[in-house]
Amino acid sequence: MYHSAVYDEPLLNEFTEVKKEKTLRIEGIPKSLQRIKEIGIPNLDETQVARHFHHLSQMNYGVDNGIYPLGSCTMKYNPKLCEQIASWDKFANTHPYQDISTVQGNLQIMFELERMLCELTGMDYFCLQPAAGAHGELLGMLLTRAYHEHRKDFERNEVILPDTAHGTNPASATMAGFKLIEIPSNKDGTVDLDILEKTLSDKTACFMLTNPNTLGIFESDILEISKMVHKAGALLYYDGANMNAIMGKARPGDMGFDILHLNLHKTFSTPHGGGGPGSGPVGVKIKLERFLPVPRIGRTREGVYIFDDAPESIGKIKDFYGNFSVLLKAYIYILMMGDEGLREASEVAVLNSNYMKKKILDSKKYDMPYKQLRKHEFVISCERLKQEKQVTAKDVAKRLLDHGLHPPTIYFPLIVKEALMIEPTETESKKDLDKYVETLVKIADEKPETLRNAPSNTPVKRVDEVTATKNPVLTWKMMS
Amino acid sequence: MYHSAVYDEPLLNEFTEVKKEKTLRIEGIPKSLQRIKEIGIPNLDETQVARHFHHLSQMNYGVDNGIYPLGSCTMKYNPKLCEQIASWDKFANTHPYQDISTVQGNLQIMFELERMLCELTGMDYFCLQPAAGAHGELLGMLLTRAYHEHRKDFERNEVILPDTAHGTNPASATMAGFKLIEIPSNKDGTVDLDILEKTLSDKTACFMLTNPNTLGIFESDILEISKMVHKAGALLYYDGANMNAIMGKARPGDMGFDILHLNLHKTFSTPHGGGGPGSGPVGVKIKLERFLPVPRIGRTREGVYIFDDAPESIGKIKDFYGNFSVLLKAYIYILMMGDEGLREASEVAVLNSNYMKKKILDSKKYDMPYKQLRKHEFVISCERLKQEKQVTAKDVAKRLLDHGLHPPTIYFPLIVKEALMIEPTETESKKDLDKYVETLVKIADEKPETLRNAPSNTPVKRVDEVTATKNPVLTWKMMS
Amino acid sequence: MKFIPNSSLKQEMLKELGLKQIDDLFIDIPKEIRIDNLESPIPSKGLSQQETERLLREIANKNKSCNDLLCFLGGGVKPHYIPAIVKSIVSRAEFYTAYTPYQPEASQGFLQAMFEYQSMIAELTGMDVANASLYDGATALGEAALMCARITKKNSFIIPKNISHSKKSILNNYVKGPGVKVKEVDYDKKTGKIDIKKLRTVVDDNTMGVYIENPNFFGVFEDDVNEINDVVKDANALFVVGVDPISLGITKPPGDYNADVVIGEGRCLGNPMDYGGSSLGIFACKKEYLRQIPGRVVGLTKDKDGKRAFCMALQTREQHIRRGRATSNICTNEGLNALAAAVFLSWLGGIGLENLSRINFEKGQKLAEEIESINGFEKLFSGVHFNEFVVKCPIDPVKINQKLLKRNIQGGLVLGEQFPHLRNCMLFGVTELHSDEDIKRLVSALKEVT
Amino acid sequence: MKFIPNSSLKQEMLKELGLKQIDDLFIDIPKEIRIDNLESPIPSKGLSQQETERLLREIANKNKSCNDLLCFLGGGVKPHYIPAIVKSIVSRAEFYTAYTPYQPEASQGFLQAMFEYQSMIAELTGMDVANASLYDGATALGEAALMCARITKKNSFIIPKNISHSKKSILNNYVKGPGVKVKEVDYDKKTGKIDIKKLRTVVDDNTMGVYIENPNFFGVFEDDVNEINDVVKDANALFVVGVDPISLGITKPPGDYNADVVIGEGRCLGNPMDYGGSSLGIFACKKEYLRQIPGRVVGLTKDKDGKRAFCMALQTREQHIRRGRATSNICTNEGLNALAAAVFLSWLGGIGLENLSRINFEKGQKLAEEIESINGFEKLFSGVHFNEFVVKCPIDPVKINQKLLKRNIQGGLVLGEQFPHLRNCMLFGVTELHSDEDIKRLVSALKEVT
Ligand SMILES: Cc1ncc(COP(=O)(O)O)c(C=O)c1O
Ligand SMILES: Cc1ncc(COP(=O)(O)O)c(C=O)c1O
Repeated sequence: MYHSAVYDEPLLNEFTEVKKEKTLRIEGIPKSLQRIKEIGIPNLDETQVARHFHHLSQMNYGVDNGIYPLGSCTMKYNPKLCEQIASWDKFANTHPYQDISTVQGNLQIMFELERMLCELTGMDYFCLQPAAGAHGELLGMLLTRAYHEHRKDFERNEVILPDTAHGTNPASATMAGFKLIEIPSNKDGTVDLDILEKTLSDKTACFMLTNPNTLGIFESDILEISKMVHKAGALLYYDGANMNAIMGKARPGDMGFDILHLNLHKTFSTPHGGGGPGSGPVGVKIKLERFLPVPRIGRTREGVYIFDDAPESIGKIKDFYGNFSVLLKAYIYILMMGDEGLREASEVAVLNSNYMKKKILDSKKYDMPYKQLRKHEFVISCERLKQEKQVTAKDVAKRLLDHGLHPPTIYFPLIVKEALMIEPTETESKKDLDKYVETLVKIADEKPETLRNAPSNTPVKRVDEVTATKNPVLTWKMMS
Repeated sequence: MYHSAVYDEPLLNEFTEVKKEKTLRIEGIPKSLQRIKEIGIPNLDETQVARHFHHLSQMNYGVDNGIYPLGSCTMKYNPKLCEQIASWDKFANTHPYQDISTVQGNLQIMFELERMLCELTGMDYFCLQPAAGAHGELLGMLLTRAYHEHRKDFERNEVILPDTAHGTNPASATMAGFKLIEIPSNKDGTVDLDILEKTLSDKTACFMLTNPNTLGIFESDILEISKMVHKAGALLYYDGANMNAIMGKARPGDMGFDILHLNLHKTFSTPHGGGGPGSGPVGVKIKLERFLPVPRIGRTREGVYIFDDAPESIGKIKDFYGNFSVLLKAYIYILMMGDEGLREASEVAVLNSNYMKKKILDSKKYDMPYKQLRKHEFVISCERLKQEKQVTAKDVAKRLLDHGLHPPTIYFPLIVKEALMIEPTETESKKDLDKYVETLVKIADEKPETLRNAPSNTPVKRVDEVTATKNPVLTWKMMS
Repeated sequence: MKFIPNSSLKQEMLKELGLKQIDDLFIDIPKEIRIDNLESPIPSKGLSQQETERLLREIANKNKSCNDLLCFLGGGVKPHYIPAIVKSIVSRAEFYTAYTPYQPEASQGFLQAMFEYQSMIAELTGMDVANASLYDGATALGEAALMCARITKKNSFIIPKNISHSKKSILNNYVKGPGVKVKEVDYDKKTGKIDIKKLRTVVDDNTMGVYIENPNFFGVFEDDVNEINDVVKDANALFVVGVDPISLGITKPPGDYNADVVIGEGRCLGNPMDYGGSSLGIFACKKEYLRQIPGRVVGLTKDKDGKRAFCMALQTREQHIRRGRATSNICTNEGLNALAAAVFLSWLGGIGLENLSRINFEKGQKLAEEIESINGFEKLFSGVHFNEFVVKCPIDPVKINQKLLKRNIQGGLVLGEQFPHLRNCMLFGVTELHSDEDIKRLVSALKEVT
Repeated sequence: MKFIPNSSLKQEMLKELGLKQIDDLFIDIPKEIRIDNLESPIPSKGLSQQETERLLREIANKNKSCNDLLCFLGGGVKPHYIPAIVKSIVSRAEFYTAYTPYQPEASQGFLQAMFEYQSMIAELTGMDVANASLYDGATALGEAALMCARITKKNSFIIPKNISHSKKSILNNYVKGPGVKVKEVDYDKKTGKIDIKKLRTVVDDNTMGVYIENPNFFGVFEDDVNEINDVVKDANALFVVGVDPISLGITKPPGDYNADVVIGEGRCLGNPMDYGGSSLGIFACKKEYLRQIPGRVVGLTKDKDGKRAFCMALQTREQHIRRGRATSNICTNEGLNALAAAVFLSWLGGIGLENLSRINFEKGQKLAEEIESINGFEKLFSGVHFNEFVVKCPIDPVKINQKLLKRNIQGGLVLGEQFPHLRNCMLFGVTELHSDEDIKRLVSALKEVT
C-alpha cells in the first residue's frame, strides 16, 4: 500500500548553527550603506543542507513519481537526455553579452527552434523571449495593440473570450489595457457563433481562444469563427497550452489564428520545475512580424547567425533571449521525436484521454457534460456525488493522493460544476490509466467520511488553506 | 512522525512491454553461435524505467537520508563536489590504454594521492589497485608471501589475528593460502600480549590487526606488539578500516606496521554506492616495495608522469589502475580538508563517539563491556534487555528503523553478546546524536512486543531472511 | 524511444472505444485543415538519443563557455560560483518534474522550500515579505510599477536614466496597459550616481513611485538613499529599489532605508548564466502591500491534525481565481531557480554571503586600480563601485574587445549601443571567480592591444 | 566547509564528558607516536570548494577524453553510449550514499534492483543464477578458478594463451592460495581461435576447469564451443566462459552450449570507461553450484505479513559469517555499477540489446574491411570477429600511433608488449559510437601515416 515519505523536517532556521568566523571588517563602503544588522540566514554545514533538501524532495510529487494528469498542464515525462545536455558547460556557462562569434551554437539552436515552431503551428515568425504562457499572452496582447495602433485603429480596446478561458487570458488582456468581454459557451461547450457575431464590433481588438478548448473539445467551427473575427477587423489569438492535442494533425496557423503562444514546459516536455522556469514563445502571421520583440535572430548568406534589429518592434518583454535552457530542451525533444514522434504523441495523448473518459463514464459514477469526443483532456463532474453524498471534487482529489496518484485539475473550467479536468498525456501506460480509473471508481463508492478525511498517506493531512490566506505568515519572522 | 516512502513496485518483467520492431536478421555470425532464444529482458519505455528506479530509490536509505552509524563502516557525508568533478568528461571518459601523454592529469592525481596516503599513514609506498578493503587485504597477504618467499623463509604459513578481527581478515588470509590462528582478547578487549607471544613462532607470516580495534579501543601496547612480531620475523598488517579515528593524530607506519590497506570508501568520504565501487589502496614499508603490483606510477625529472615496471612485482591484482573515480573523489576530499580538516574530522569523530557512548551509558539501559575510552566507535550490548525482556539487538535495530534512523552494526564483533556497534562519524550534528540516543533509550523501555513487531514504518515489515537462504530464489526465472 | 509506452496497444485501445483507426479520434477537425505530416526543419523521423547527443555536441562546440573564455563582462550578468550541492538538489526529479504545488499535501517539500526562499529574501532585503519569484529582474520592475499604480492610483513612475535599455523597454511594455508615464532622471556626470537635484524637479503629485538601483547600472553605489527616500516619501510615492543580491552581503538592506519594494535579478544565487536564461525575479515589499503583491506566495498553516504545513496563500489575488482583476497575469514563475537560490543561500549562510560579497567588492576595487594604472584607461565615475565599473578607453572599445577575443578574453561590455555618449566606454565586471592571475592576464592583454 | 557540523560545539561536548581538551580523548595513544600535523603533499589548510574546482579543472585539462580524441583502442575496454537515464538514477543519493543492504527493510530499493540485475544477467548468459557483482572481469576469473577448485577438488586450470596479460597475472595471484596450476593452450595461428587439438593434450584428470573467452582477446568468436564443451566435460571439469555482454545480444548465451560458469567485464553496460575503473565483475553459473558462489547474492522472500520482499541470501557463505572458510573474502563489491547495468539493460530491453550488438558487429566488419583495403594492412586472423580485430601493420605500430595522435586519433592497441611475436600488430576496436565519418577519418589518417 502506497505511503509518501514523511519527515518532521525543521525549518532551516531551526537547525543548530555551525558558527563560522565572522568576516573581516571591510573598508570603503559608503557610510550610509554599511550593513549593520547581521544577515538572518543560518550558518549550516553542507551535510545539514543536503539532508534538509533531500527530505523535502521526498515529500514532493513529480512526474517521475507517477501519473500527473493535471488538466491543462500537459504533465508528461521529461526525457533525461534533455536535462543532461542543458547542463553542459558550453551551454549553461555562456554569458548573454558574449561576442556573437563565440555563441554561434546558441544562436543556431534558437534560429532553428523558431523555424521548427513555425512549421509545427503554421505561423510565419516566432519570438522566444516570453518566460511562460501568460508572459506570451501579454506579449500577444501588446502585439495586438501595436497592430491596431499602427493601422490607426485606436478604438479597438475590447478583447473577447469564452467563459471556458484559462485565467491568464483575461488577466493578460487587462494587463495590456483591454476591456474584457466574456461570452458564454453553447450547449455543446463550444463557442456560440451567434453570440460571438453579436459581440464582435469595430471595438474588438482580439478574440482569444484555445483549440481544443479547456473542456478538451475541438472547436469544429474554427474556420467560421476565424472568418467572423477577421471580418470584424479583429485578430484571432490562440492559447497554445493545448497544442499537445493536435501536433502533426492540424495547425493553428491554418485555422486562421494570427497570434499564438506555446508552452514549451507543457507540450514540449520541458520540466515544469515546480513552477518554472518555463517558456512561452509567441508566433505570428507575417502581418504582425514587424512588431515582434528585438533582437531577432538572423542568418547571413554565409551561415553566420546574427542579431537583427527591427525599427517598428515593440521592444523587449524579457531580458535577453528567453529562458535559454528551456528552449534548448524543447529543441532536443523535437529532434528526438521528429514528425512521426510528435504526431504519435498527440495521437496517443488523445487516445489515452478518450480511453480514460470512456472507462470512467462506463462506471456511471461520474458525469460528463457536453460532447463526447474529446481531444487530449476531458472534464467530468462530481456534482452527482455532491448531491447524493456531500462529497466534493476536492474530496475525491485528496483521496487519490492516498493511492499515490496525483489528482486532476479541480474546479476548472468554471462552467462545469465540481469539475475534474483530466489530461493523461501520451507518456502514461495503459496499465497506469486503468489503475487510475479503477481508483476513481472505487473512491466514488467509499464512505463520504473516508473521503472527507483524506488524505492520510501524505506528509501532512488535509491542509487548511483558508487560514494561510486569512492570516498570512510568509516568512520566518512572521512566525513569531 | 517518520514514514518511509512505500510503493508496491512490480518487478521489471511484470510491466507491460512496449513491443518494438524486431531487429533485422544478421549475416556472418558462425552458425554454432547464433542466438536462437529471445533475450528475456522486457522492452519498456524510458518513462517506465525512470519511474521504476525512482520508486526503488525512495525505498532505500542512504547517508543523505540521515545518520548511518554502522560501526566499522564510517558512513560519513559524501561532499557533492567530489561527485560532480568525477563525472567530468575529461576524467570519466578516458580509456585506460590511451597514450600516456593524453592522461597526464589522471596520472598526476594518482601519483599525488599515493604520496598523500603515505604522509597520512607513515608508509613509504602505496598501490592504488585494490577495489575494496578485502581486496587490499588479499594483496597484503600476497605481498607477505612474496616477502617471506623472497627471503627463502618458506615455512611461514601462519597468520595470527585477534578474535575481534573483521571477517574479511581471516577470509583474505586463507584465500592467500595461510593457516589461521585466532587469539582471544584480554579482559580489556585488546590484544593479550602473553598469548600473542606464545603464538608467534618461526611459522608466523603475519599478525593482522586494526587499531583502534573493532571495539573502538586503541591498542595502547602497539609498540610492544610491533616489537614482538618483528622479533619473531613476522610482518605486522594494519586493517585501515578504522583510520577515521586517528588521522593527523598518529600513523600506523610509526606504530610499526609493515603493510596496510585503507578504505577510501570509508575514511575518505567516497560514497559506498550501496556496496561499491570501493577502493582499498595498500601501503607498505620500503622493504616490501619491490613486490608491489605494476604498473607503478612515476615522474621524470621534467615532471612527466610515467608508468614504471618492477621486475620483482607480484604482478597485478585488478585490471588497470584501480577504481579511478573513487581515487579521484578521495583526492578531492583530501584537498578540501587539508591537514586541519582531516585532523578535526578524526577528533570530532572520536568526540562524537565518546559523547554518544556516555549518554547511552548514563541511561543505564545498555551495557558496555571493556575499557571506557573509545575512539571513533564503540560497542554496547543488549544482553541485559535480552535476559530481562527477551528483546534482541536485532529487535532494537529494527525498531530504530521506525524512527527513520539507521541501526548500528549488530552482532559484531563476535566477542560481545547482542552487540550494537555504533560509529557516528564526524559529519553528524549534536542534535542528531542526541536524538539517536534518546530514541535508543526510549526503545529500551518499550513493550517487547512493539520491538519484536518492528519495523512498521518501512516499505516492508520484518523480512524473513531465513527462507531466502533455505529456499533461494535469485532470479525472475526461479520465481516460477 | 519516443516516450509513448502505449505505442503498441493502440489497436487494442481503439477497439475498446469502438473505433477502427486513430484518425477516427480526429474527425472533429475540419478536413480542410487536417495535415498528414510536418516538414523540415522538423526531421521526419526522430533521432536516437545517441545521434541527438552527438549532434548537440557538435553544436555546443560552436560555443565558447566562460570556462573556455576569460570573461569580464559587466551589465548585470556575471559568472558566479555555483556549489555542487545546488545542482544535486535541483536535479532531484521530485522537484524538477513537479508542477506548481496546487495540491499542498503532495507538495510539502517544494512549499517549505519556497517558504524558506521567501524568508531568506526577506532577511536579505530587510523587507517583511517576498513572493515565490517572478520571471526576471526586469519584469519584476514592470510588476513593481504596476503595483505602485494599484496602490497609489497615480500615473507617473520615475526611473534613473542609467538603467539597461532592455529593462527600460520591458518596463514600458509592462505599464502600457494602465498608461503609466515613465520619466527618467539623469545621473551626475561626475559621480555616476542619480542626480538628486534633478530628481526633486521630476517628482510631483502624480509620482506613484521612484526606482533606483543599488549598485546602479554603472556599478556605482547610490549612497544618498536617505535623501532620496525623503524626496519619495514627501511626494507620497513608493520607493522601489533594485539590488544585486550579492551586494547585500555587505550593504544595508533597502528596508533599512525605508524602501517599500525591493526587486532584483536573483540568477546569481546559484543559477547558471544560461545565456541570459535561468533568471529569477526577486520581489519583496512591506507587509502593508501584501495583498497587492503579484505572483505566488507560500504561507504557513496547519493540517487537519494541527501539524505544521505549507500551502499557497492569498490565491485570491491570482489569475486563476480573480481572472481579469488579478494583481498580475503571472502563473508559471521561476520556481526551480528560486529553489536553487534557497539551496545556495542556505549553503552559504549569512556569514558566507558576507564573505562572498566582500570578495566581490575587493575584486572590483582591485580590477579598477589595475586598469586605471594602464596608460589611457580611466575610471569614469568617482562614486564607489561594487564589482562593476565604467572605464573610458584610449581607443574604440569594440576594437579592444576584438583583439582581446583573439587572446581568449571577453572584455567588458561596450556601452555605446545603450548609451551613445559613452561610446568610448566599457563596463567591466569581476567576481569571486576571477583570480589575481586572471586579472593580470586581462591587464597585460589590455596593455598589448592599446 | 569541512563537513563537521559540531565544529563549534566541541567545548560544550567535551565538558559533558568531563574533559578539557580534545587531546584528552587521545591519551591512549602512546606519546612517542602522537603527531601534531600532517605535512606536504597534504595541504595544511583545506581548499575551498571554488579553489578545488578550479585546481581540478586545470588538472583535467591535462587529459584528453575520448570526446576530444577519436579512439579506436581494443583490448576489452571501449567507449560505449551511456543513456542519460543511467546517470540520473545512479546519482540519486538514496542509492549512491547507501551501504551494503544489511538492513533489508531500509534497503528494499537497492535489493530489488540487485535482484533484477541478477535476473537480467542470468537471462543474458543463459545461466540459472548470478551474483550481485565482483570487482571486475579479471578478478571474476580468479574467483571462478577458485570455485572450480572448491567444487572439483582438483588443481589444474586451463586458459587460452591469448588472454590479456593483466588477467593472467591477476588469475595467478588469485589461485596462489590453494596452489592451483594455471596451464595455457595456444591458439591457432591462422584462425586466432583456441587450438582444440592442443587443448585435448593439455586437459587431464587434474583439470578442474577450462576457461575460454568469447569473443576472445583477439576479438575472434570461438565457434567450436560444442567440441570444447565435450573435451571439458569428458575430463569432469567445469567449463568457464568469459563474455563481452554486448556480444550476447546476437550470440548464443553460453548456457546454451553448456557452460558451467559465465564471467565477464560489465563496465560496458552503462558505466563510463573511467580510466579503467568503474568496473563490474559479472559472475553467473548453474544452480547446482549456488552454494559455492563467491560474493553477495540477493534473494526473494516475504516479510512478516507475507508481502514480497528482498534480502541478501546465502550469507552463510560469506566472510562476515563464515570468516576463514568463506567462499571468498569479498565484502564491498561494485553495487552501484551493477545498478547502472540494471538501468542500462532495462532501458535498452532485449530487442535494444540485440540491435546494439548487431551494430557493434557490423561496425567491426566494416572497419576491418576498410583497414584491409589500405596498402600494407592485413587482418591477421581468419576467424569471424565481433567489434575488435588484430591487424598486421606495414610499419611499427608504435610509430603509427604517434602519428595518429598528432591528428587527434588514438589508434589501436599495440600488441607487442603483451604478445612479443605480434610486435607488428595492433588490436583495433570499434563500437556503436563510431560513425562512418569517424571510420573514414581513421582510414585516411592511416593512409597518410604509412
Ligand atoms: C490553457 C492555459 N493557458 C495559459 C496558461 C498559462 O501558462 P503559464 O503557466 O506558462 O503562464 C496555462 C497554464 O496553466 C493554461 O493551462
Ligand atoms: C574492519 C574492516 N576491515 C575490512 C573491511 C573490508 O572492507 P571492504 O568492504 O571494502 O572490502 C571492513 C568493511 O566492512 C571493515 O569494517
